[in-house]
Amino acid sequence: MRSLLLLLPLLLLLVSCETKPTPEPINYGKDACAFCRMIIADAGFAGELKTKKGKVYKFDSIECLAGFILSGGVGKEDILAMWVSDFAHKGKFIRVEDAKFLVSDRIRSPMGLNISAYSSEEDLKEAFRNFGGRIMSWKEVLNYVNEKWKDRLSSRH
Amino acid sequence: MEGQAIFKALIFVLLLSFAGFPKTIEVCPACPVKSIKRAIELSEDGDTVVVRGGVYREGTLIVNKSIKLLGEGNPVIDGEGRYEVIRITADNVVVKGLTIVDSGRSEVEDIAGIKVEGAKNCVIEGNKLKNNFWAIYLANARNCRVVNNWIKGPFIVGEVASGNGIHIWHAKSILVKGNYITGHRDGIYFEFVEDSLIEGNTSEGNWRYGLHFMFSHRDRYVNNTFRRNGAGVAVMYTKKVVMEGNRFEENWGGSSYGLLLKAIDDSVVRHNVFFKNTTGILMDECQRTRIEENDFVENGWALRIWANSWNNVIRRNNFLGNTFDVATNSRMNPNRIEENYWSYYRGYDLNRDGVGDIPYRPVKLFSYMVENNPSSAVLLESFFVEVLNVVEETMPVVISVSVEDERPLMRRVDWRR
Amino acid sequence: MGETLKLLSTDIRNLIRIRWLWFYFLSLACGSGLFLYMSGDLEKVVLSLLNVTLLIVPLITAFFGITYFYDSKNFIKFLLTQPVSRREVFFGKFLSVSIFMSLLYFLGVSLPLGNEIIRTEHRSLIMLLILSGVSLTLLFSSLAFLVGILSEDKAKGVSLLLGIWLYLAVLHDGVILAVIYIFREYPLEKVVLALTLINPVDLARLLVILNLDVAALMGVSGAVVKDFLGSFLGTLVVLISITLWIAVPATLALILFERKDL
Amino acid sequence: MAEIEIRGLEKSYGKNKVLKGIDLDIYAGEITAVLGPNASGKTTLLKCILGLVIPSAGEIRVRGKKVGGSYEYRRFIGYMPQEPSFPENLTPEELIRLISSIRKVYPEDRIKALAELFKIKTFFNRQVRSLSGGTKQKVSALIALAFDPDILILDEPTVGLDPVSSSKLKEEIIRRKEEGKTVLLTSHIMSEVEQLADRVVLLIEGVKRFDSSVKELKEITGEDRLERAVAKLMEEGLG
Repeated sequence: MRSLLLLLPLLLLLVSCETKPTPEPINYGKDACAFCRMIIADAGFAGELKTKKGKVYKFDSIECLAGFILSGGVGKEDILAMWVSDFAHKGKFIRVEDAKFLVSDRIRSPMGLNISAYSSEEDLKEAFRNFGGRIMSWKEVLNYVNEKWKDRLSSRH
Repeated sequence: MEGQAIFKALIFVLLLSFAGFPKTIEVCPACPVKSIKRAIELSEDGDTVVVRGGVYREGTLIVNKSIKLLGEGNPVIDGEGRYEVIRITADNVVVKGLTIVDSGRSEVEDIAGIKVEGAKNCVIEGNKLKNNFWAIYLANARNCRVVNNWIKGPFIVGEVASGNGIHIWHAKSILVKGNYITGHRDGIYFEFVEDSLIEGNTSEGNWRYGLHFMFSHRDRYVNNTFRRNGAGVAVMYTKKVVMEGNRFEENWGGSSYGLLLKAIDDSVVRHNVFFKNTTGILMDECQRTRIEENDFVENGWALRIWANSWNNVIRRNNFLGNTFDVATNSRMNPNRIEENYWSYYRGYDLNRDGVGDIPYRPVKLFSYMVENNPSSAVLLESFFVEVLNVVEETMPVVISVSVEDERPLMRRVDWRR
Repeated sequence: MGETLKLLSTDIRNLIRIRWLWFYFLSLACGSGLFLYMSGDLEKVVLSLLNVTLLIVPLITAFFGITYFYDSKNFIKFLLTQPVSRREVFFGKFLSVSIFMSLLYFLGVSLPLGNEIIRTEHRSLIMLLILSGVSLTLLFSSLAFLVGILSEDKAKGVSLLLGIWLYLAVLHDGVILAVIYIFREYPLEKVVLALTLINPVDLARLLVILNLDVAALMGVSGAVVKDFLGSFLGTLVVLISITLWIAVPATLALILFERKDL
Repeated sequence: MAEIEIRGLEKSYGKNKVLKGIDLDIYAGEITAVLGPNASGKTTLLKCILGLVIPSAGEIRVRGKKVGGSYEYRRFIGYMPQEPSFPENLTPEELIRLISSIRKVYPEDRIKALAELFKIKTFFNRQVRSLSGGTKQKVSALIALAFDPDILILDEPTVGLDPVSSSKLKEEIIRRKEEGKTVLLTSHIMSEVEQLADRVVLLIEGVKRFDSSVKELKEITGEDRLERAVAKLMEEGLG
């Protein structure tokens, strides 16, 4: 038992040095979405959340990341960082607060709310020119998902 | 010489149309009409275009009239890796007997072998679709039949960018029957499709799902076979689905399952066979769904029910030789599990009423641990866990208190009778 | 070296005549033959044999190793009055026990499965099982000698060794489980992986299981472990871990033995 | 020069001092008997000479070479332990072969002669487990004598032997002495010591209390029989 106690600080050390604000890579085709359970397939829409303790949640779509937070999957105070895929540069993760969002029915996302994210203003504008839709901030995305999935989010959690 | 032939054909066509009858236009490399595009141009609503054997490379064929497009003698229409092959925008179109190969691909657009957009009463039957990005794609369609097509996608192991075999989006009253689909992302994909039937299809070797089904209410799928798909079958965010008589086989892998039920309410899963899947059924956020008279045979887990699933009924199923019968992450059991046959049940039936005298506890300690904390999966086959399990079985303290079948059956349920 | 070989061959002649060990061999052979006959599914056979390999084989090796060491102690003393070094006597004894026990394990498992080994599809799986079993045999013989040299008192030595066996084969997993539960808020995959890899019994279990279909039941965690073990670093860690587990107790035993009053 | 020189030899196990500074010379052509009550340090002394026990202080030289570090000096030593313990499943034959191969000689004639002497030829191919204690003792004597060592170290050599073999062994020991070999032995049987020993060393509680010829001992104590003489010495020593 004493040896176990000696192990604890060591483990804590190991655990604590994990928590860097960098995203873990997603294993497309293998990892499942933490919210909707679907296999994450499309590098254009994936999202990720890391807690302060270093636990990682992966999502197949931006709406699932939003839904996860809205349904209280993780408390706001426990969030270290959130990332979304840059639709214009597949496979590139950007911080949610640095991202600009577009909701367009012509860009179809895995969970049907059709939200895509961009890191640069030009990419956003080009997508908007090509596909139309509504440009949103992260806060507006949260409201939009909350509105769209109202019954699901309220009745389930 | 050629010009003369076309002229003769034109006269013929004109005569027919003047007669006011639906006419038939033949297309073949040696016919007066050599191009399908031309034939469509020449046709009117109600006409039939018969495409004879040969290879046709004509870019995208847009069918904007209510015609029948019939292949005879195995004509091949080639998208040359660049084009959407056939796009149907008119109602009452029939596409039959064609072989459609090599559609274009795109990062942004969903390019298909046969796409139906905003049309009613279409019939897509008996076609062969090979190596297309999307194969058959219906958007905003109504009352269509997709029947007896043979579809093989371009799936190469590790490649992510392939589309679905039969993809149906925003549609109503669709019949998908007797198709064979392999090598796509999802074999069959339903999103916002209502009052439809999926029957007698075989979907195997697709890299994500055999069937992927979202936001599609009041549909039925019966007598299909879903085999060796990457992650199995996913039925999600839907009310009132009927799933009957299907086979879910050999969907095996770390994050694979036979059937994922995610946020499914008031639905029925009956008379299905789950054979050798990592997980037979995974239930997440389901309510008032009945799982009745199914066979769970040699799966890793027959059934995983998460604590967020309530008021479901699991009744009269056969659990035969699964590594673990039921897994849950909850001490409570907000679902009814009763009158199932469990091959691991070791109780007696002294009063001979066909029901075992002591309850059966289907949740093993390892299952409970893994559901609560996936990291503990490294203890699979650990002797320590086996010992704990025996302790748990003799003096239940941690789990299974309320997860039990109080009326386990002594004999298999013979639901096939 | 020459002396070691002479001692080794004489000692193996002695071991061959121990009926008890043939009983061990026959049980292994009958067991694996029976598993094969009853199930026919090689996965299940390997899984059953794995349990035997992880529990029974270390227990018997440890118990036999230490008893044999204590029983040979007077003869070892006698040998050391002859012109031969302690190192050679130690190696002669240690190698004869560990090699002979490994051989019994190897033959016991592989003879009934010979046909399956020839069939290529399962060859690597069975090889892996046998390799795990042989490594555990070497490891527990080396622990047996260490404890035997550490403890003069036979009863104490045997119980200490059985304690070590109990910990490695059974209780260590309990510690892992405890860590998983205490730190469930944290991302534990790597810590759990490390805790698993430091125990040779767990290591052997994972190595074999990851090559079986049941590995899918480990889900994403299993994939993480498999990716790691499949990597160059993972292979290196496995090799180092196993080698250290065999070499450290054996070397320690030798050092103590060379300085010990007999 | 003494065959075995012991200077300031000390040995303790933890706090327990077993040998407390022993100086002793053992000469060739002499039989030296180490006597003493139980737990006086006799066996430890022999083990120190054989290299089984590592001294805490002091040094031992065998034929001028320091003990410790090298094991080659043991080539000159033949040793008979108090209770022989051989691997149960080996035969005396295999045992003798093993020792021969270690010593790199196979003295066939001498082995034959000794087997004849102790009448153990018939047991050569039986497993040790089936041999009686006496037979094992004879095998042990055979191994100690077969390589014609210059130094014989015998720990209670006649215990467990029948009277005939016992006297044959004693004759053999005396013969070796007469050939100029060095013999060091311990024994509790005073008649045997009287018969064999030229010199007696008495150890009490790890200290050498007496060291002289048997004749001298009898003179000093005024006793005529060795047993009485030793008993008297021991009582004084302990007192």
